Amino acid sequence: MNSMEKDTRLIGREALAKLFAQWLGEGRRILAPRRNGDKVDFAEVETPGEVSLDPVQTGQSPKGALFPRVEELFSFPSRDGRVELRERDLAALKPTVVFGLRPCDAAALAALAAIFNWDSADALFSARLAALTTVGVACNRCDEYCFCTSLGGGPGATTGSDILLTDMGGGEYLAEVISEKGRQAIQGAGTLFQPALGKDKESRLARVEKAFDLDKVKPALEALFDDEAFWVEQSLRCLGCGACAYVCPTCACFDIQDENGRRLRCWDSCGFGLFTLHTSGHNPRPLQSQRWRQRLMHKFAYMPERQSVLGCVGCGRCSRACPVDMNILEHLRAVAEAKP
Amino acid sequence: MQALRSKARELLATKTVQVIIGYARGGGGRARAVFVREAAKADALVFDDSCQQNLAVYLSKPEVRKLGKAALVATPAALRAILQLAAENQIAEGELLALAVGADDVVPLTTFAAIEAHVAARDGDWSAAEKEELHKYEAMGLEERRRFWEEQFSRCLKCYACRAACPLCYCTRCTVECNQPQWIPVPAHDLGNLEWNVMRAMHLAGRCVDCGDCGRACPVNIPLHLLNRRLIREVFTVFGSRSGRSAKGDNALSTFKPNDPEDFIQ
Amino acid sequence: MARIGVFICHCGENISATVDVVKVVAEAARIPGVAHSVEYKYMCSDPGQQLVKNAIKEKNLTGVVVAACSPRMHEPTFRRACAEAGLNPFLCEMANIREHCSWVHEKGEATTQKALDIVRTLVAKVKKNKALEPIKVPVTKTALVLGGGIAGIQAALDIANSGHKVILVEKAPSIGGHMSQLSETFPTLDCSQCILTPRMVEVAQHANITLYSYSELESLDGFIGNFKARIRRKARGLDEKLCTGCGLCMQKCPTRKIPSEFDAGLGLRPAIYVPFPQAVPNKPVIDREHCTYYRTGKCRLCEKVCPTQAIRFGQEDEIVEAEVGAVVVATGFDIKHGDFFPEYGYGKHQDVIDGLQFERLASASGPTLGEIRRPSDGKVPETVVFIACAGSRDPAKGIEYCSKICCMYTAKHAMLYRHKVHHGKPYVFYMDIRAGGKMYEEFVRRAMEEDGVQYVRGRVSRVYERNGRLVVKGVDTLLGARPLEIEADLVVLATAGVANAGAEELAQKLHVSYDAHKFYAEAHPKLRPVETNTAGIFLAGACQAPKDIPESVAQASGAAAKVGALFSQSELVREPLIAVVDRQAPPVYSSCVGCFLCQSACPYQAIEKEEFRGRDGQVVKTVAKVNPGLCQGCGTCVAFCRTKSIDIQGFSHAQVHAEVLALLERGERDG
Amino acid sequence: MADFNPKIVAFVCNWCTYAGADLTGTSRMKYAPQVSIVRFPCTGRIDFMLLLKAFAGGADGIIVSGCHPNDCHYSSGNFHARRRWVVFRGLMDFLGIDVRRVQFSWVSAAEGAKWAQLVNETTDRIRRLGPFADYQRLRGLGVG
Repeated sequence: MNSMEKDTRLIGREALAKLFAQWLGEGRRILAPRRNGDKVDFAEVETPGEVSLDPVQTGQSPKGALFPRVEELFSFPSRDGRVELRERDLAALKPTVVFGLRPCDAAALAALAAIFNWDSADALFSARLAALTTVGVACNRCDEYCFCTSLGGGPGATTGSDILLTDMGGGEYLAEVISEKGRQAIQGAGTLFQPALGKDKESRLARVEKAFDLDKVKPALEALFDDEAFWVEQSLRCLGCGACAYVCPTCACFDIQDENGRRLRCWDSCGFGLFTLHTSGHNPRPLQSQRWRQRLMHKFAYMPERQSVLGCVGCGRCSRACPVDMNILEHLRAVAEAKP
Repeated sequence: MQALRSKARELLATKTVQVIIGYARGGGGRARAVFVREAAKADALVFDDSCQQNLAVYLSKPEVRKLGKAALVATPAALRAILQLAAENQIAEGELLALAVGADDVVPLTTFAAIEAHVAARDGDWSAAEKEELHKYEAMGLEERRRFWEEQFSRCLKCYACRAACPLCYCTRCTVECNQPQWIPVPAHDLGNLEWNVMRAMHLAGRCVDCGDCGRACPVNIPLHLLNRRLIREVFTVFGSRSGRSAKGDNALSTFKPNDPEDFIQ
Repeated sequence: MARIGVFICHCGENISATVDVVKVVAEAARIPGVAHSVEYKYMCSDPGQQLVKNAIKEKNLTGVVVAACSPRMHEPTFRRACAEAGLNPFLCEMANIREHCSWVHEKGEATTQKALDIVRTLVAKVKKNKALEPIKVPVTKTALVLGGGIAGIQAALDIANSGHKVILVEKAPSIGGHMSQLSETFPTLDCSQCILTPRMVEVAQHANITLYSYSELESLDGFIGNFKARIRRKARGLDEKLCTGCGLCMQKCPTRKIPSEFDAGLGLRPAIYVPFPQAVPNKPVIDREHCTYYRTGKCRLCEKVCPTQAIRFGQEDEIVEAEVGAVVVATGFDIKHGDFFPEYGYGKHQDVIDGLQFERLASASGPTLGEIRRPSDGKVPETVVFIACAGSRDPAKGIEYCSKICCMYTAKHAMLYRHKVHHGKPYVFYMDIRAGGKMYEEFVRRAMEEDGVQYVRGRVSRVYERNGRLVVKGVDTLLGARPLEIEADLVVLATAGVANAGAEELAQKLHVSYDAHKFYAEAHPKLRPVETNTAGIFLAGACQAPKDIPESVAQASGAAAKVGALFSQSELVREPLIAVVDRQAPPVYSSCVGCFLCQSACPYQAIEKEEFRGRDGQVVKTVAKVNPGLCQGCGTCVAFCRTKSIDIQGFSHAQVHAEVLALLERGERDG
Repeated sequence: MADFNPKIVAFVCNWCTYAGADLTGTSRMKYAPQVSIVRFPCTGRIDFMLLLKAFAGGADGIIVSGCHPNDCHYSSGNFHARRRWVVFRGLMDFLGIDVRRVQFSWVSAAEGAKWAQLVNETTDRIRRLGPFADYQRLRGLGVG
């Protein structure tokens, strides 16, 4: 991000509706938290009225905008034994505004990009990212599962957001325009905004207490690697499903499947027994305890080492989604405090 | 609860069992599974209405089996799961005992016969609310029902939490993991999701013990237990058999009667 | 990469008249993996087969699809041809484009397209076929014959005479069966016992036959060539080796008024008895239900009088185990008794009897020493009414079938009655006369014409008592449905022949199938009439359906010939189309989780448990294993297995999956 | 819908229905050509997953047919299949899938005429129901 002076303004609810209309008019689709039954998740919306910002967090992260559950990488239709290769038309990807993502989710984009563009750039991911504008909404509230502050983030952090809104009450949002993409998103909409005039978002932000010392986690993990008893104890309850990985904003494991002449990329999870199963029948991580260790090691040791970014943003989704109440915060505390 | 804790202390102190698989207080008022191995830690055990998870699911987990003989704090569904697991050769007599927790007592059930008797004595029909829930969907028109499930399954992430939470999904290789041939598409697209959920329901027909953990585990709230319930009723009304009632019971779908109904067959 | 050869047959014009064969050849050549696609007028002819063989060698084919008639017709032909050309025969499949296509659809594009669909499907399948080797199993050359009636006797003798060991099991104290109860036999009227008893004696004396009378099959495990039978030898209450059959015990036994089973309830026997004087073996049994000692703890008179001290009150049933290679089931039949015929007063009037009872009345060894005297008062009946089809051919009674033997024995009964009571008046009510058989029609004619038996075509509605006589109310349909009433002294019902009471239980022990009437099912109604669907188990006599003596004997000899053919081989070669459970390297061993729900699904008890042990000798995993000798290849376990650990060779997951996908591929391309 | 040619897959057992369909052929009875047969040793072998595969592959209707009760070549495979189909139908209906798209039948080796009739009736029924678009559409859904 290039250095620029802080651009802070105010926008009201009605103006926001006009902004939505403008985005739609520009051919963008808007993804925002929308209520469906008792769940709120990112879905296509057309007006701010459809957006539900009540919950602390959506059930699922917005990562699907960049890394869909299932996506076609290319296709290879065959006819009479002749195979034709059809690349994906990246120009046809629809420009997208993700509205209402929390600062932790916005921060997660860097982790995702670090994986996908690690050694060679992933063309499809990068094209989706280029077409994406993020309009975050700072957190007024948090719950016991939130721990962004322990990982260097915060309820009002601007990293990863092109624009960050803070609900100032009374139907007003403080809008911080952070990036060039953010500026482009409101181009021509200047009249919709008011000057901020010394308004400060800090008082509106949730208080997320620091829960552990991050500096201790990576060395502790490395020291604990061979401590089988520790990992068994930590993961006894874990059933080995993929709920945590699939709601996680940074988990980027994927599988490749060919179906009906299409090469598909779909989500996968290191929590599954099959994830590391070799063709020979050998499985280097046959036990759930080893897979749980892998989950923590990958996010808090391997990614910082290889990609210089944490694989976790403290959103707490995995803990909320876990059917057996595995709370990652507790486990990180246990790691930080462990005496191997 | 006190009865449970003192029973647990006794079982551990006398080395009758090596571990109590029970419930402890978790986050946000939830209960969570706990594995108590020392008498001194028995006070962590709780039992109330929040204790719904079918703990029998842990009987198939290698790390838990390694802990030694277990006493399992059992809801009625967990007792049924134990019987069904026994009927399917997954656990043997004497490998565990079940602790059936009552209003202010706890009944240790040490044999499958005792569990069978306990289950039989308390066996009942679904509650009015449960019946109503199933009826609500059956009362829909065919097309309405199709749309309903299409929307539900479109949200499925294929995270397999339903499978992981199910005490009867102990297979070490699930059909969905068979790739020669690939029976079920791996991706969580709409077709793959439908096939996955149909397969799971079919594979639980005549085996499901109706704990509801599949629906509870689902992170996107698909009411999966309804599929199983529908088939539980089918199996019971048509074949007269109910799973999880006997440690030696034959499975409804691997047995038959020559005069089973066949009015749908031309 | 697969190199599949597709061979498309014109079948003269049978296929080419409606299917554009040339087009199918061209289209088939474009299917990925097809290396060779040709047509021929008659692919099954020698030159046609040569075409296949040459192509296999020249084109180095890895699989063959012959698109022609039904595999049920020529699959063996082409598989043999492939084998001769060095290609494993199980890499050959037939695409049925005749019975399932050219013959059932009109000429046109749709029919040609369907033929191509079928070819494509089979090409997809054959690509997934695996080379299979036939299964070889050893043969134990001992036969087990169940039932010592005429069928069982005949089968046992035939097998024994061809040099093989036989174990003959009879549940009654003596062999002989129903035939030993008969007076004389149609159509020759020779004495039944006179022709039967020499055979019975031959059985007893045959060096190759082990006779277990008063015994029943407890269980049968194993498979063709390798059965293990457990036989319960019921306690006779005496030491057979010591007993000389002198009969003193029977004479002295104080309990004497027990209805004799042999005399169909018309005679009496003591509690220690042989069923009839010519019994084989001629050793009594103690009827524990009626014996005074067993009932009261006192008596033991037989024990006191026995000159060889052979009586053993404390004797218990004994289980004998035997290994056998084949089983002949000759357990016979029964007739309907009891309250099945309330309208005929059966069971109510003593003088309404069934055919077997009449046999005993007419038999020289029977309770009346061959004089026809009615049971109620011993009077010689002046008028006897015989009612044919009592229960048979009567859907209302649940027996739709014809019992087959009744027409003939009813004619015989009427004739015998007339021979013994010259002035007697026999009437026969019948529906149709079914006298198909050598000299049968002539026999019935003789009854009518020479012996003056009055045949009335019509059914009897009621039999009731009036002034001490039985009134038979019927109708004569040949005289304009005129109602008819006959006052009779004796009424004989030709009751339906039915399966034995224990037929179903035995079928389950044997794992053979049976029909709705519990008669055992032959493997094919025309072409495999003496085999069951369980390999190595054969049928003889009336356990399959009601039969007369010559038919039973013929079938018994047929079954014996099948056993002989089986025993002429030192090992059996079977098609390897059976189920197998997956095996992997430790520590997985198998993807099977050992739920064993497949066990109850298997109709053949072919699924066994296999334990894997770790280095310390502890069982680490128990998984399913298919016994290749028992498995018949139905695949029910395969569809049932959740982990897809069981697969069936020849119809494997990969094969059927590929077929279904290929079948619908056309739509894919069009869409 | 009159010109709609449905795709129908028939899963049949080798011993009864396959042979029955052979008899239809040898008797030269005509029937609708939209049905294609896949041969199995026994109805007991027919995995419900194959029905799903057929629908996913574009089948508009399915016939499953085997030996009459008590006629099973393997004595009880059809009885097991019958139970499986009871449950499968219950589930299909609950999911809002029209069970009329799957026709179960017993056709013996002697019932060549019944086979022809079964195919014709099923073809007519599926033609009236129209393409199974609801199912086929699923193939394209949910891929980003």
